[in-house]
Amino acid sequence: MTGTNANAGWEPRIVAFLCNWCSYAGADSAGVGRMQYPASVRVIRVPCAGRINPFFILSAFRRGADGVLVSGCHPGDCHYISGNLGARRKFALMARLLGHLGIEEGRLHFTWVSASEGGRFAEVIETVTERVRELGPARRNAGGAR
Amino acid sequence: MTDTIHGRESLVRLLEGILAMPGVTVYAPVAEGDGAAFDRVLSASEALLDSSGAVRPPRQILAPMTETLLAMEPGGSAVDSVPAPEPTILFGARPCDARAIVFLDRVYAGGDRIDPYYAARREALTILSIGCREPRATCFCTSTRGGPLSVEGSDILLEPSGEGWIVRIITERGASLVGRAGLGSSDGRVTDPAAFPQAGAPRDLSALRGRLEQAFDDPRWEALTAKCLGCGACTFLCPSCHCFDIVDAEEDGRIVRSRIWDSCQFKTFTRQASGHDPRPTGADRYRHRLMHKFSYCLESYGMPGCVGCGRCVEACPVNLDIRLLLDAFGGER
Amino acid sequence: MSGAGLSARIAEAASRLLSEGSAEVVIGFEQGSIPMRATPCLVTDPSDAGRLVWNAFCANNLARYLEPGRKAAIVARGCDSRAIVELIKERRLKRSDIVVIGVPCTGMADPRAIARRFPGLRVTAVDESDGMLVIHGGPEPVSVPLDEVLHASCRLCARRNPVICDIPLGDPVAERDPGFPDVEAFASLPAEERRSRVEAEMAKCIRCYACRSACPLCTCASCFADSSQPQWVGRGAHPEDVTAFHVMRAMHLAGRCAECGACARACPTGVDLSILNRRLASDVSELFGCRAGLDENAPQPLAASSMEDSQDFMLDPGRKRE
Amino acid sequence: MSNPYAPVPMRVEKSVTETEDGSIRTISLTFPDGTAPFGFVPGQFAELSILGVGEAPFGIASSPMSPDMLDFTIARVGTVTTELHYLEPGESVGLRGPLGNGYPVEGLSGRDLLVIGGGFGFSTLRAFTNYALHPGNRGNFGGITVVYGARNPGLLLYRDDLCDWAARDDMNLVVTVDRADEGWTGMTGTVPAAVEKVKGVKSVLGGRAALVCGPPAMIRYTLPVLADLGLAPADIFLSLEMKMKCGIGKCGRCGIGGSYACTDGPVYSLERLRGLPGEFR
Repeated sequence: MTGTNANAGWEPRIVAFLCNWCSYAGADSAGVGRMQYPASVRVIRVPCAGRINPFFILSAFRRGADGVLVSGCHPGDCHYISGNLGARRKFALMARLLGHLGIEEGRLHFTWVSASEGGRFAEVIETVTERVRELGPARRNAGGAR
Repeated sequence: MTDTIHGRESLVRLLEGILAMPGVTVYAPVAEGDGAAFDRVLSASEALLDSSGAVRPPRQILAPMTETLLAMEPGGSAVDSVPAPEPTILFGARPCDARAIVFLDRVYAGGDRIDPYYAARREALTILSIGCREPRATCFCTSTRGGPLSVEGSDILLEPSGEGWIVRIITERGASLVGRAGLGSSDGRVTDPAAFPQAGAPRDLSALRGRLEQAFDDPRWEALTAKCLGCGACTFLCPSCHCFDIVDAEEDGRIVRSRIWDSCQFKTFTRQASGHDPRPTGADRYRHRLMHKFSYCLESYGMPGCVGCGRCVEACPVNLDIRLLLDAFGGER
Repeated sequence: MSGAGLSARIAEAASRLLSEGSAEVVIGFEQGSIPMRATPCLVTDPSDAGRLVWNAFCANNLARYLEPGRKAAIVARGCDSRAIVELIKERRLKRSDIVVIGVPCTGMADPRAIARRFPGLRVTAVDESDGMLVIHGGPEPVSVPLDEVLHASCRLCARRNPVICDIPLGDPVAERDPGFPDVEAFASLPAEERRSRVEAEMAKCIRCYACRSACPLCTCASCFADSSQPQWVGRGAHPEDVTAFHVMRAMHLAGRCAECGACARACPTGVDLSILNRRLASDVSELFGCRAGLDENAPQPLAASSMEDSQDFMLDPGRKRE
Repeated sequence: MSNPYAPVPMRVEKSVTETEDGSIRTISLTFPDGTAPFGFVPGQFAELSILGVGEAPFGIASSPMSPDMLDFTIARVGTVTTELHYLEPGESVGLRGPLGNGYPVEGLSGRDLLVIGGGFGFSTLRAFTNYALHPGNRGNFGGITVVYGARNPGLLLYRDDLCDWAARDDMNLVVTVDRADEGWTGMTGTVPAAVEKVKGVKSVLGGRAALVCGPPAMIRYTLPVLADLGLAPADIFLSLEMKMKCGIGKCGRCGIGGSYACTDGPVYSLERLRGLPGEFR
């Protein structure tokens, strides 16, 4: 199922969970700065990276996302002191667990983007989109005929 | 033409013969981890014919864990998805499994409203059962009006005899399968059921029922079920449990309405939107399960809702043995 | 000390605790109704204390039966006590409400492993002596070392003696933490094979929730899996829903899971949940330097954080800011 | 074979807010072209559904004497009911029904009736009352007394009907609220207390029967009052609120002993109910 040739015309669907204070504002900066980035992203704004439950990520995949991006404030910048640091622990475990289960790496990405980093936001989206595009549409497990 | 299957190899050949029939689907016990489940087999080597019974009952052949009732494509209207299965043969059911299907027939295909999904699968099904040579520690079929050579529900019963089996045709459908498989059959019962190893002394169902009904408000329910975890292992491994929920979801761009297995042991089963729950405690829910099987079903369906297969005894993570509760509440006082 | 000796001492302690009113209930095991099974037993009357036993088939984690506000004595080995420690940390239980009757544990025998070892044998009874199981049911009794038929979780056990204890019974056994060879072995498989192994395990799940119900740390009053608003995960047999349920549950237990294996033992169809839970335990140990239930005073790793935590899993994380 | 799980696509004709807090609405549905309206008995219910959201049972709140348009009164409590609240005229909603037994209209013929409802449980009693008051049916029944209560005046349903009924001289209407607000001039107090007060109302024909539907607490305290009034358990009919799903006696959810509320109920005589397991008494 992978490879761009087999998926001509296909555009990845990427769900981005962005914290309100830094990354969402960073996306805004990218827009204000008229920076180009792929239109593959559906943004969901959350109060803090710490608000992002692993459920959100699995639900996004379950409902058809090909990739998921989670982005919050850089360490030290969290508006709730350490919400992003707590989130980092959760996501470190989740990233490893999904890899362990054989779920393709490259579909789930975590990063930090600050409010002023419009350029970085555009680059991140570019990188994630390219990575997911290389992987092709997410493989769905419809199971056997039991 | 022979009416006897001499030993295991002949049994394998019979299964091979059935598998070779065009246009049939065959289910038989297959290995699943350390246990066994009824699943579709394509070759006789997949089947576990020596197993003393599958861990998972054949119920999912007729009432799958999740079954689409209606589906709607984007922009379309809802269409029902009643299956049209090809002829299906359940090979190697235990007599208790076949009796459980008799019970399911009364639930789904009885009364004035027939469940078309179940009925379509049932109509296509032929059941070949193999009698039980010896009971397991968990068996209690004899307490539910069954037995190791019980014929109810089976189209064909292979009665153990020496190292082999005698073919008994129970129904027309069984006769047709026997004919196609190149077997003959014995005319009458050859084996004396009473001479067979039985699963313990039978319990008197009608006396049991009366005592259970009297024990409804017995204060011991709570203590005797205190270790119940409230999981659904007993109900989901039960061959005759039939409860389900109906849920809607979006599945790969289609909107589907499905039914999924549900369990009276779950806290959410009877809890109303207002928060009121007529069966709020684990003891209430356990009592309901027991009373349903041994009292209510006798009234509604003329047979107990339990065939004594023992799967719930085996599966219970905390070994809450339904037989002990039957004796505690329904035994002689 | 033999199982029989321990059983008698457990019964004696239980009877005393109930008589003197130190506990409303004693949570232990009694003989099960079928061979190779012990079953949880909640004793409230001192005259029933004699039912309590300790043997190689005590498969459940009894911490599951502790309730807030109920003074209870509990027979606990390493894994039960690890769960109790976590429950106390989460303030679900008060230490002062619990009397821990501590027993050393040399592991529990897996009936499925015994069946594999002696195919076709219909076991009628099992005796234990000096680390050997003597199995009856065939023409002659057969024996096997307990060590060779242990549950996987017991083979990999990191804590055999109770972590906290009020009434120690029996002599402590030597600890032997084997680390995570199971996790390493699985991780060394190619991703495709890991994926298909996981899919095969998930295909066995019947959504009976025995795993959740048997787990001493699954303490949520209402589980995400039962929520309809929002519905986090579909309740049917769709493989992606099944997987999502188990992954979410494992994530919820990350850093809290007592590694007792009660979930996998409870599973009627034998889903190997250790693939998820052990991986998380191994990562928690490696990344955050702790293991659930072993240290009463350590904070739970997912209720804590540090600026120094690794972020090498992140996309371009250390990049200088504009 | 007709598929009992397949809904009929009904058309929403109107949707009106019943209560001041907006938590309860009544939607009125008509049958699609080419589908004949079904006959039904007051007290029966139907499963309403929106594909992709879910299905839930609701009592039919309108009288079978006007079968072309069916009313359903819906309290917003969950996902399905919320979506049903959002339906606008012209939209479509799935319906399976009629389901259940309904009130025993034949057996009630020739008797004096006490119709007792509380809160949201009044919907099928409204259907029954309008059925009984229909000119073609009124002669079949003796005196009709309706006692209806809500927590506060803002939660009273079917205000137009209440006004009509109050103006009639062939029935007696008692409306009560647990807690009055400014401007409420009617009776204040619980439903059981209001039923106590109708004790004095003379029986016209004798052979009284009561139809009761409401929250569990209302039922619990009303039954002794009815016993005081001299009604035997066989004369008291309760419509039970039960969690249901399939509506056709297969899914096992609404079992009460050997009966299913969705097929044998939801209306039970108190006598029958007393012979069933105690969970629902």
